Amino acid sequence: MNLNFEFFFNNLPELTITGLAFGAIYALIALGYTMVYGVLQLINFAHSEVFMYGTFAMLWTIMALGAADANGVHLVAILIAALFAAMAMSAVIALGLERIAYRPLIKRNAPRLIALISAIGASFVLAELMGLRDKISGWFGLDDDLSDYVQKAKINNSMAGVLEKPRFEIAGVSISSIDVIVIVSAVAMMVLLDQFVRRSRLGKGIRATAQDPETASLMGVNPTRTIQMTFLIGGLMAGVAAFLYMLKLDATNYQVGFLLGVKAFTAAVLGGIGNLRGALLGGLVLGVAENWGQAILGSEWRDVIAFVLLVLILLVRPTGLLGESLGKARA
Amino acid sequence: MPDLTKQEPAAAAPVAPRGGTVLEVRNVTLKFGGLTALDDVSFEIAEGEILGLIGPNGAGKTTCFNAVTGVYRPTSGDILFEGASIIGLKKHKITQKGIARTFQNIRLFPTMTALENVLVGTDAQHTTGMLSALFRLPRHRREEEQGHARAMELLRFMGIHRKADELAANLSYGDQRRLEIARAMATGPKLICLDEPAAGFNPAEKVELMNLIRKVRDQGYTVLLIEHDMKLVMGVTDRIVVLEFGRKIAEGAPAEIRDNPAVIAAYLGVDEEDAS
Amino acid sequence: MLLEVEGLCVNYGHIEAIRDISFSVPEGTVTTLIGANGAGKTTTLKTISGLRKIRAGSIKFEGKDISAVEPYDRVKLGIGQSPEGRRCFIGMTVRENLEMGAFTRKDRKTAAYRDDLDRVLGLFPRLQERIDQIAGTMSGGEQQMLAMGRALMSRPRLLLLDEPSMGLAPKLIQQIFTIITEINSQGTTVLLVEQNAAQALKRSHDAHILETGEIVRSGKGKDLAVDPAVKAAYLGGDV
Amino acid sequence: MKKLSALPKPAKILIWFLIALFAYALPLLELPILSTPDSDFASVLFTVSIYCLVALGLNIVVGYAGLLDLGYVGFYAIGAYTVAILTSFHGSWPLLLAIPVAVVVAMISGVILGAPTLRVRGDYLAIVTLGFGEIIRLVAVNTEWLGGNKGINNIGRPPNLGDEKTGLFEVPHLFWGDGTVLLDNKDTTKFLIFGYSDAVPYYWMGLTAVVLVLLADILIKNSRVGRAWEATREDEDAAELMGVPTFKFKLLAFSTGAFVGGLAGALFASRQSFINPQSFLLLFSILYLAAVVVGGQGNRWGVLLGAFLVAYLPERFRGFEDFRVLAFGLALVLLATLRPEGLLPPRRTVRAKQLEHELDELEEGAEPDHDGEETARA
Amino acid sequence: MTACGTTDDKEAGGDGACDLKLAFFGPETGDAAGLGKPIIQGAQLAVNQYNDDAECDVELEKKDSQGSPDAAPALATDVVSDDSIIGVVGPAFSGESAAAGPIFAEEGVPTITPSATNPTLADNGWDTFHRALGNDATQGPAAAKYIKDTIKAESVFVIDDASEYGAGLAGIVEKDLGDLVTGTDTIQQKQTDFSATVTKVNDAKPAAVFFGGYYAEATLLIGQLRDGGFDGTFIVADGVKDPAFLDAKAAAEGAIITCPCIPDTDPAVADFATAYEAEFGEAPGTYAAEAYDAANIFLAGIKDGVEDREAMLEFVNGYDEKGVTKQLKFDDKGEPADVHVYAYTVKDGAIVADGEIE
Repeated sequence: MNLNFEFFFNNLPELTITGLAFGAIYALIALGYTMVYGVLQLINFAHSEVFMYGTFAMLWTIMALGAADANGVHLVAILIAALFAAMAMSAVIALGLERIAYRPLIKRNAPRLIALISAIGASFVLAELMGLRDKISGWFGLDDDLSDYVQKAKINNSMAGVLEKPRFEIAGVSISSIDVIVIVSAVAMMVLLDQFVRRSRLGKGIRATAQDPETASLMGVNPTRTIQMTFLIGGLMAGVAAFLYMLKLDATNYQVGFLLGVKAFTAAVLGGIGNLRGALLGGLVLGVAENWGQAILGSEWRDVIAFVLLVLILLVRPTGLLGESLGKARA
Repeated sequence: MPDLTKQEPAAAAPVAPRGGTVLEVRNVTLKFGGLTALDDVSFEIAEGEILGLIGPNGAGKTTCFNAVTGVYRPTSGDILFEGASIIGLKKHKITQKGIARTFQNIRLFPTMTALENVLVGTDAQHTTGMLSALFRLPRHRREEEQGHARAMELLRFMGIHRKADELAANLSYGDQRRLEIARAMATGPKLICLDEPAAGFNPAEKVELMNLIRKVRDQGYTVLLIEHDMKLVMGVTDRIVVLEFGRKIAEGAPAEIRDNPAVIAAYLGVDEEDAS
Repeated sequence: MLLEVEGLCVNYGHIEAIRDISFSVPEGTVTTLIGANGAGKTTTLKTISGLRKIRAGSIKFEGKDISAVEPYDRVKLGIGQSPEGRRCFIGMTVRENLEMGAFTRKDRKTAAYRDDLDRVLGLFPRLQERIDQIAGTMSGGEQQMLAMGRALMSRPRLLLLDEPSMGLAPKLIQQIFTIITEINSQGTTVLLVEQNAAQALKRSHDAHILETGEIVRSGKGKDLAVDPAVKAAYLGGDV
Repeated sequence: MKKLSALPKPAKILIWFLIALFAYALPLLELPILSTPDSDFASVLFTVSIYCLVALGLNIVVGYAGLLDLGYVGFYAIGAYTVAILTSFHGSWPLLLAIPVAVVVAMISGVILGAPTLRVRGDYLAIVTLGFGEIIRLVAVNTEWLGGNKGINNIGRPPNLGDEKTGLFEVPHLFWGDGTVLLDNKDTTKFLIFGYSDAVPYYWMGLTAVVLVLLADILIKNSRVGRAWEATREDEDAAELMGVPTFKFKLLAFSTGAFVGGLAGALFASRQSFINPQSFLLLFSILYLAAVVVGGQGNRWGVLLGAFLVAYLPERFRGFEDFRVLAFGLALVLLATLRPEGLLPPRRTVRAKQLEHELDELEEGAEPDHDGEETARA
Repeated sequence: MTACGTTDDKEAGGDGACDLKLAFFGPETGDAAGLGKPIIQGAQLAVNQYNDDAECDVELEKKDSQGSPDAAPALATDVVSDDSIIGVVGPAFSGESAAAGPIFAEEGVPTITPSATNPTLADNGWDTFHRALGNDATQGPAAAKYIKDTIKAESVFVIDDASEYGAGLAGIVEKDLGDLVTGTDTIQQKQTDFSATVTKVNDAKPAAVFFGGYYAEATLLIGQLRDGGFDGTFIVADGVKDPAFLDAKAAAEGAIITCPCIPDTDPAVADFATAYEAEFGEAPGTYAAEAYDAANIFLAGIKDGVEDREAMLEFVNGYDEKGVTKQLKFDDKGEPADVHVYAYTVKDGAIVADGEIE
């Protein structure tokens, strides 16, 4: 292992920006984990698949609307449609998960481990359904009609490759415009969500339920609705993350969620699980730390860096950087 | 009834002379953030005594228990057990030194049998580890046998030996309370702290419990009792300490306490005319 | 009758927390349940607000059986509760807590809502002073006021107060009870659960004494205030 | 079970002996319903025995002590790599000497990981252990000294007993024809010759390890240690206040689990003769956990059943290859919903369930109070 | 031999060679199925073509290892216990080869791997081991030579995917290029975001980037490198020679692929490509031609009257014919005796041949 500090210091600004861009995507996915954990105290292991389905919704939309031949206003319109498609798909999957994999268990007050097992199972099912979409569509004789969308589902990355990603320079630092878009929109979404949870009636209901479900129900908050709401918001944010991810990387496959999900959960724990701002901070810190670490140690250590960071933070600050609190808006 | 004083030497043979001080709570203050849960509380328990700790809800009784058993660490002050400070000791160390307790809302090990629950208590004095269990070394056998015998005795003492193989969760409420006391006694304590043992009992059960507490004391244990039911407290204790807002407001024999105006005010509230 | 409880039995597992109790709360009154710890007072309130299931018996609110209504829907019917131990949302500000109280109200943007907020802040001037403070940083007494104010924000027909004086200094207790009387005089029916018998009985129209899950005595508050049975229920001794 | 325990002791011993005999003879019997059509039955049975070991070890951690470990494969990897390094890559130790070292190394790594992390809360422990498992794998991938992705081959094998050509004697397999059962004298297993193509001796080795660990499990569970684990799992604070040094016992459970995991890894490496990081993916940690939970955590017979199912079913039904993971996922969801306590839960859990049900009825559909039990909703 | 086994006697009668089977050993499902599929199809094509003319059909039995060495011993043992299997196309990966190799060697089942390139596999003394393609040690120097002599790149950045194939290859290229290497980085398989690597490449400003790895990562990597502003030459090896690499669209243009496989300008290869596309509706992917060759060696043996493993092993060892990919002849370690490495370029969305690397 050679330590390459010279490269690191020479390229610090660029490394930081690309790290922030990926960290922003972590953060958006982390929101789903953190919201559900805040309210239910369980790890929604299948959230990674919520994200993965979003990437496919985005991909299929731009394929179907012919983004490859579009430009200007037309392209922007297609991208907006793709954003909504990704958010809708992720939201539907998240709500479906809540309904099928969790609600029966929550109703029965099942032990946490069981909920985790159910989530793992649901995660396998969702990923495999996507991975086998060519076979499954084959059963209905649709594989020919849908060949562009389903071909070699388990094998290939599905790529769209329509966007130019112009770069520009500020003070000698070369920056990708996509990275800027990703960071800005992710942070904007987080701020929006933070305000929603802090200020809106439903947001307060979620916080109240997270703090004290029993008392919240005494205020007239319907816990089932609230739980649905958290899954919905987590799903929508995962959809946004999926859209930005596709914008940045252009490719997805049925397994893309797994590692990203683990990382996003790490980010959530890092920031303090249950804490929305913690998710943002955790995501960004993780993204930057990974990038910096890769620069110094070599890219092969990326995941090790993430996990070592997680272990260290938990040992020093067991509740994460900002502490756990979905309810405590200002703690 | 078997003579329990003859059992495990560490269990019952008093080290301090009878009548000596077992526990001394010295100027203990405990704060949670801005809230002062205990404010300069001091009291002593003598060997063989039944001391009642009473006070209205939120007065700091259970907090006091938790400070004594090591759950909370006092902000200031000292707690001496048999003359030595136990501040900062781990919970299990304090138990091994000889303070055992029960819980306000029963905390048995629900999926273990009654016998196993008590065995966990007796294990506090045992030292066999994994290897001696694995090779069934003589010490392991001896300790298992002793522990088993002692546990059965305690169950019999509590009158629940017929339910030794029932899961703790399956026992009736009263039996669960009794089992909790048996488990506490099994750890071989000198001081037993009972946290509202009568909660949820009907009057007949309460009378039975009073007798039981006296019997426990007669076995050589010292008892610290938190209880809301005044009939029971007045009936069974030798001395009572009254807390209100974390402060000790009275101490004395039951009869004195009952007529203490401060205590009555604390319990029944004060009329506005009196207050102003 | 605003609230009628008939033959109510509630269990915690094997424990019969409430054994066949019946009482009613007439509209416009303050009714008090008193009794020692573990007598079943809090359980009764929780059952009325829907947090505990009923083993037997019925609860009628304005003549309708509400046994099957979910707790969050009972709020809409007009049952507000200030729970035992206050249970303020400690991570939220005072204002947010009060807004949570009005969660089910649809008129949160209207003058009626602002009037109610002013009324509550008028009752509890301390809350006005600390309107943007995080609830968790306030003293016990202030949190108690907040819990009561929060319950009032739902405009309840029936206000359930669970041990509002618990753990409070005598001066504050005084204040809290004065406010309870005032709330009642403004037209809200109150069902009060208290340990502080002297104060509570003095201020209530009707009162019931609970002992180990049963009502052992009922009567006018003023009468029970001088009844030796009350002292016995608390301090033991023969009646 | 109940009937079994009522039998006199000699009968019981006889029954257990017969069961064990049957287990040892299984690969020779080649029972048509059990045998795997597309994969070597004895090799599959060896894999099953390794899964059984792993499940027993993980059951100590998860089932007994209640510690959620999502990185158990890390200890398995440490056992396997230690053996590989000592017998092939950086040394030429005999296997029988390397295995004890491997399990001790695994155990020490359990202590090193457990000491700082067992103080953090349950869910965090899950994610920290998950990270640990991945760190172990990635370090193996990226470290030349550990062979990188190329892996390590020619790992030591157990010593042969007797002449390598024949062994002590040869054991014939059965051959099932149409309605006839024959001794197949051409298809034989050389007794205790550890070659490459005959997995039967390895299976016997694995099964022996399972039996030994099972015995140890029974002895430990039924002692002060086992009680301390269970008490800690049920109510950590109460256990502490009853004089149980809970941290010490959690660490003990964790390192005992690591010990067994390391043993499984060491045996696996020896049979495989080749390892690379691919055998230690996070997926395996999840499979192991699934084996424990599916079978019924806390019940050693249940987790054995779970391990059998998780290792055997995919091999038995290789025809469904493409849909294996999908079916597995569906099974997990259904199981969690319909039979959350596992297929073969501990008897006491069954009793507790019944009680819970009764209490539910007493309260008329009320949610029972889970004192001290972890629930999905706090 | 024994009667044990699952031979089905369809088409009873005929001569003994009628019950013979070949096995494919490698991933058919699972994560690595992407690399398994062209291999299976290549071998299947050879078998189908053989069966079209032959009296007795040869069956290709697929042993799905999912690419995992864990499953390899059980499957290998299953293969060796079925006496009708007299040759194995595979194992596909080096890992499973290492795990299954000793078993095949012990029972004398000849194997020809179309894709496992780890050089050490040939050093185990397994006489049954054969390789239908050049190992990393033969292809690496050719790639380095091409970079030095043909591209004349003055600085090269070497990236590998930490897989044994990619890391092995990149290691050799790095060594051969010596001072020309201005930087290295290692990515992980399944990684999707390469921003740190892109920054490193940008910092080093190399004239060329060599990537040792498979097409899944290469496709994403070249896209991100191009987006990051890299405009030098992108050089990859046979693991990327797959139509899926063209998904990178414009970014892939101009990429150089080295491959020890004869270009389809050769009529034999062109026939193969046409037949393959006719059969499976897609262009031949990575290692499809090698698998086709490997299967054909066994099929030639069967045609020649080979009926058991021993004879097959002898036949394979003595084989010397021109195949689709190369002159097929094995040295005593089982390595191909005659390896030619060719260069290919991505031009106008197709992989076109660029001549042999001498």
